[in-house]
Amino acid sequence: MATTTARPAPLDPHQHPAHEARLTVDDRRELMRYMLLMRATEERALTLYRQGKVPGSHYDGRGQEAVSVGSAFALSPRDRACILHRDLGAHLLRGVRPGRVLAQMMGRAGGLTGGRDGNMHFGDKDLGCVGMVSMLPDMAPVACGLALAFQMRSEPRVAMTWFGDGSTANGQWHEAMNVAGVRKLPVVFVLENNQFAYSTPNSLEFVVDPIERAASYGFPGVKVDGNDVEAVFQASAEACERARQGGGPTLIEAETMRMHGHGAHDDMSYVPPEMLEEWSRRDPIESYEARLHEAGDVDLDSLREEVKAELDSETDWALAQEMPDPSTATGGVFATEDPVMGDGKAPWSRWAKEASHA
Amino acid sequence: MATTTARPAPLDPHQHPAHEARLTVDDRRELMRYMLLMRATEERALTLYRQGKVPGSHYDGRGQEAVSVGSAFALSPRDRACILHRDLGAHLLRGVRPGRVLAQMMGRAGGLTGGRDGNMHFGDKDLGCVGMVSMLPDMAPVACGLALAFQMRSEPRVAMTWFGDGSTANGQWHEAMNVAGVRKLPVVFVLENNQFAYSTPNSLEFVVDPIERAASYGFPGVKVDGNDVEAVFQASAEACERARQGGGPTLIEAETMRMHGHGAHDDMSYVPPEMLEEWSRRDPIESYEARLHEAGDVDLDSLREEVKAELDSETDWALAQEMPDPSTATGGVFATEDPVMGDGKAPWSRWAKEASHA
Amino acid sequence: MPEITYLEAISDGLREEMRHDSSVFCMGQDIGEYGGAFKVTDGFFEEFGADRVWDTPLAENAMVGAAVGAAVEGLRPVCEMQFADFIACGFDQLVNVAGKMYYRQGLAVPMVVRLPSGGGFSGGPFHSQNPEAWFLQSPGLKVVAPSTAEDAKGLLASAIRDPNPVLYLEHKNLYRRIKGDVAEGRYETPMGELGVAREGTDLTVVSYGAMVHTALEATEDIDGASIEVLDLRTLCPLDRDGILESVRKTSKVVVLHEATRSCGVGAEVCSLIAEEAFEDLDGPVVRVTAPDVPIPFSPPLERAVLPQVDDVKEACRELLAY
Amino acid sequence: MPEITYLEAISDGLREEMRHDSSVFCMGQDIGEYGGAFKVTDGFFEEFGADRVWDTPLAENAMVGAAVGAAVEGLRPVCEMQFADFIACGFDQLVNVAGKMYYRQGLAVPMVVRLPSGGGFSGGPFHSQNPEAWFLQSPGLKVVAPSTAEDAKGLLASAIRDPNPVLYLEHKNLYRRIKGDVAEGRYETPMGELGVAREGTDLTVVSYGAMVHTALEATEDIDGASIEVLDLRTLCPLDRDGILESVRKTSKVVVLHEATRSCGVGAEVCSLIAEEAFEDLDGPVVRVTAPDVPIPFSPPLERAVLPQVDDVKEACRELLAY
Ligand SMILES: Cc1ncc(C[n+]2csc(CCOP(=O)(O)OP(=O)(O)O)c2C)c(N)n1
Ligand SMILES: Cc1ncc(C[n+]2csc(CCOP(=O)(O)OP(=O)(O)O)c2C)c(N)n1
Ligand SMILES: [Mg+2]
Ligand SMILES: [Mg+2]
Repeated sequence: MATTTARPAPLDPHQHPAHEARLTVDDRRELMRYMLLMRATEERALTLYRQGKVPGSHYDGRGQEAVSVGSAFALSPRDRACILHRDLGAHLLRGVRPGRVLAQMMGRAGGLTGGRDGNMHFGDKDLGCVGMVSMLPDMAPVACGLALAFQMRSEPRVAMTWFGDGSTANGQWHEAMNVAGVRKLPVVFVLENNQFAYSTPNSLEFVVDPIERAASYGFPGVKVDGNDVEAVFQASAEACERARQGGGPTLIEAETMRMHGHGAHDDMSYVPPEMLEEWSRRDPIESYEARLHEAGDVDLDSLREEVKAELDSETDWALAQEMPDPSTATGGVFATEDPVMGDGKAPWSRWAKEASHA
Repeated sequence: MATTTARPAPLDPHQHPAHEARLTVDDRRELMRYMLLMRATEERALTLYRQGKVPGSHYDGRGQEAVSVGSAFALSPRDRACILHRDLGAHLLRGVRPGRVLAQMMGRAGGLTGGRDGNMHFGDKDLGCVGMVSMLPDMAPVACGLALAFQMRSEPRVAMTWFGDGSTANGQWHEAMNVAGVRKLPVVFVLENNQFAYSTPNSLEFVVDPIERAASYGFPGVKVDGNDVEAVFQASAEACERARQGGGPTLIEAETMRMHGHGAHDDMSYVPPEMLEEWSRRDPIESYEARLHEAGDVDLDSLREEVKAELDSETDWALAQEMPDPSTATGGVFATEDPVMGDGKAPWSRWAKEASHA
Repeated sequence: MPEITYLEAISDGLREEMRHDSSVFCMGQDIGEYGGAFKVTDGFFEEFGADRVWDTPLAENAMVGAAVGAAVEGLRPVCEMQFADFIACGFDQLVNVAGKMYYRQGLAVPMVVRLPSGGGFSGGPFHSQNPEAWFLQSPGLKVVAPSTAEDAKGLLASAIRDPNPVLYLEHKNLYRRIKGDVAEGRYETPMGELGVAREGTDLTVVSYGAMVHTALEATEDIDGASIEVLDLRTLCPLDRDGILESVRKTSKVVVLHEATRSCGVGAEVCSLIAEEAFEDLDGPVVRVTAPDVPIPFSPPLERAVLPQVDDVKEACRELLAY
Repeated sequence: MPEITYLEAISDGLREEMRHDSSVFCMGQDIGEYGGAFKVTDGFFEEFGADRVWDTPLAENAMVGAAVGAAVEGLRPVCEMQFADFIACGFDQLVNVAGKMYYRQGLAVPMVVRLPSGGGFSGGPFHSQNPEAWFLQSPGLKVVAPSTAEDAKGLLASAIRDPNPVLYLEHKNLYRRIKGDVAEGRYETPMGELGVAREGTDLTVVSYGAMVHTALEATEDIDGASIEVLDLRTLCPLDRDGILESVRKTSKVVVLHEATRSCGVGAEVCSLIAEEAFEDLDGPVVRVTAPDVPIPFSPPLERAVLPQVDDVKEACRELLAY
């Protein structure tokens, strides 16, 4: 079964083949910015965890920054996202402040769930996100439902969701793929193949690369280098465009590597050292930095400064947040009003242009 | 993705290509016999239903006789089966007496579940069968477990299970396929595509023929004419052989048609009349009869006589069975002894030969 | 007001809501052209089209999960399980995604899952279950179980308009057996309020769903005793005050349901009474329920397992004599 | 007898059974080379190999279903849910296939599903649940919930040797907190018999799992009252006689569990007492449980939701004063 492989976009936007989504210099700066912001936020979170300020366990997406940033960068403000625990970059890009994430992890009232949930189990409904549950990949059917609403109301909107390699073995993954195919839903599935499901290697989760299954559900499967942020973006932009135009779902497989343990408690003894070494040479941030450096049109030093400054003040903000009031623990089980979701930030220059044209 | 299509075996066993399973004249008589027995039993059951002797609803496999008989004919005595509600022929072939089936449907004490369950929701553990549950296709993971036991004990045995086209949309179908592929389990999955899931046509259940998925789970998918009993047998025999030799699972799709409603209450208004007409011209029993007639070496009239006589006495036996004793209703929820399964009948002449050689 | 069946009342209520609110739509197996296994959505496909009457693939978790997604985006999905028993196949999405969504992130999930439940017609172990108690043990889900045609329509309307996931138990054995004068047009039966099916002073029978009718029949005349029959109607949130009020009046209680016994809704009602009305009781709180067994297929076995009129009579007699 | 942790006792019991009976094997996510999320099967992969310590794909229904198939063919599978919460994803196979198999067709299903359950360490809504009550409402499943290292080993042995599907609840908050002198070699703790954690005459606290320790701590000295603490150990089948015997002695009962309240195991115990021991009661049967909410993540919220020592103290004080 044919699976196309998206190639990194050449740096000069004027030499693009027509079908490719154009990235301005500012766009590239943003891509870099959010990858740096994700890594910085997660590094800060890990510090807080080691300082004993993060209750329970702790998970991050080290090494997978290009996947969440590159894919979410294709989303328009009104699109919706169900984001995975490895994809902090997508939250930040949609407009979640790092401070609220740190507060979330510390169980503070100022966190995204006010301390009711922890880790990456959140989504800011005011930014068009539906927070993940722990059961994987349960957000895949939910994303189908978001897409179903868009389709029924003939809105040119897209639902995007992420899941790992291990999650493709679960029945809900299949049910979501099949339903999306049958209803031709405007949904983009991003399979984040980081080589392991906790300690379990791909070889124990499936025999054939799951990207091969896409065609048997009746829609395209596109495999990309998950450590190349622009390759991920290009594939995602094409998939979103297809979905908006009624072309139905796309399964994107982003090949990457989980550079930290499954959680902070996991020493990764099961990962061959040379494997880690090889992948560390393909660090998504360093390699993009090199490419931008070549192009020379993004001031990386100032960008790093910016990010660091932002993180410092965000961390202070988070640490200043109170723990939640115990008396609120039992309230708010049932809603008294209908759901209201807001739109997310969409830094890709295309949306500003379209807005100004409109 | 390549899917092979098994062709009907030529009638002269001596001209078989080596890989094909040989059928003697007696074998062919047996194939015919069980198809006739299935149809006769189901016709009798329908009569009893219309006479108000069958409580609840009533389901049969009219038109699908070649699938269950052809596939189950490949099983050896020690193989195990999880049989679907359309596949009475498989039960009869493994040794279930028609009378016990009729008694089961009438909720009599002499039925296979003693009145505890009804319809086709039974399996005779003494004949190596595990009865289906209503949730579809829940027996697929169970069949994987049977196969897992064989594999762990290095026994050259096979688990066979059946499911419908609609059931392929369910998550458990995927989980079973994937697990079978990952563990290379000796299991044969028979997908019975009878064009509808209750009233729902294939087009609303999937976009691409599910047989195409087999390769993406890492094992062969074989599509056969489900109304050609020998074609079904050949594909099944090959799949069983492969499984016994450690070659892992096979997905067989038998293309057929459900000639009755989903249940006796269903008038099939949703089925285009011409579709029914076309398929009735392909009746599995009539077409096999024609072929055997050509060959001339099976006395069909005596066979019909035999079957009718058997059904008459079996029906009398069934009608003579009592209703279960209400005082037994609440007992037997928990077992006090370990499970014991017996072996099934295996009419294919090959097994008798192997036994005599051993 | 025309007299219609419980089944017609459900259809009527669903149709009214769909006509009035374009965000309401149905999902389920065979609910389209075929009109559903029990014909609740008969004619809906023709009136509302394939989009709003979606014949879904055989995949309950996908159905419930997609309903959650559509609900948070502003639609009001009504899922039909072909039989309540199949909710076990959509259980995870229901208890973990739908039920916990609002508490965790303040995002409401207005959706309904219709559960054709209960036995009494040889449905066997997989077409007769009453799964309600699972969901009282799963915070964030509301549960209703109407026993009359009027409430069937009114509670469905309330369930659809409620901003939470609501499980709507429709008892299959009431579908065509029970009729009632049902108002035309739209109306709501408030959730969380029990109904008094019959007033009485000597003993209270607490029940819901099909068993309300069993209770009424059984207690029509027990040696002239005045027996109150409560129809819970909503199981979550439970009308605790309504139950306690009746108990304080009669001081004797029989709790009756068709579901199996251990950790059933009856256990919750008994415990509530034992905790809150201990001093008002003139006798033990008695449960009449199915025993802890699967529901058998054959009529004599099924009758032996499901609570019968005589079982209720006997329980009441004993308690009255206490 | 060496003193080992509750966690070590589980590993020890499982290892002993696997050494002694080659038909016993394990299935679960990351239980192989990694030794399991909580290291219960640490070293098993090396000792028993990949076949008997199967690192399964992320598919709970397939795991439970495959266990059923292997069990009826004569093996004795022990499934590990990575967290008890994930049993919702294998729910259908458990309640519909495993639970009803023997009743329907006389085919026994000797299998165990291990459920690392409970909260108290900021696991949040999906890593803290206590799902036991769902399974008391699902006929055909046995449920055990040890509170001590000794019983953890003994009940696991009994569960593995039992010819029925058994849910084995191992409380995560006891894993390393609780130690005990555990006999080496193989032994069984009989299923269906409660344990008396402390004898007493004035009041009975009925509990199980981690809350047994909360009960013991809370009732160590309440104004010198003599308080009996029952450790149910097996939740299905429930030791009804054992509970009633204690109630008849003390006449006052507090039922304590960590699971949410409505239709929890506590509801069943209260109802049993209200029905069978009404005349022996000198006060209402009081439940101390988590309220009907998801278990929150942040420590102050989680503490507010899960029963604490002081909650139990207060409930006992009030009831003693009644
Ligand atoms: C249904 C379900 N079963 C088990 C788990 C426990 N679990 C948490 S993460 C994980 C591995 C997930 O692997 P993958 O899908 O590849 O995602 P990754 O963490 O690698 O990004 C498992 C098994 C779960 N979250 N959900
Ligand atoms: C999990 C589940 N959901 C719903 C049903 C209700 N139901 C019974 S039969 C049926 C259609 C099955 O179609 P298919 O798999 O093609 O089998 P067939 O009856 O056509 O042989 C449905 C939806 C079921 N049995 N199981
Ligand atoms: Mg992974
Ligand atoms: Mg079919």
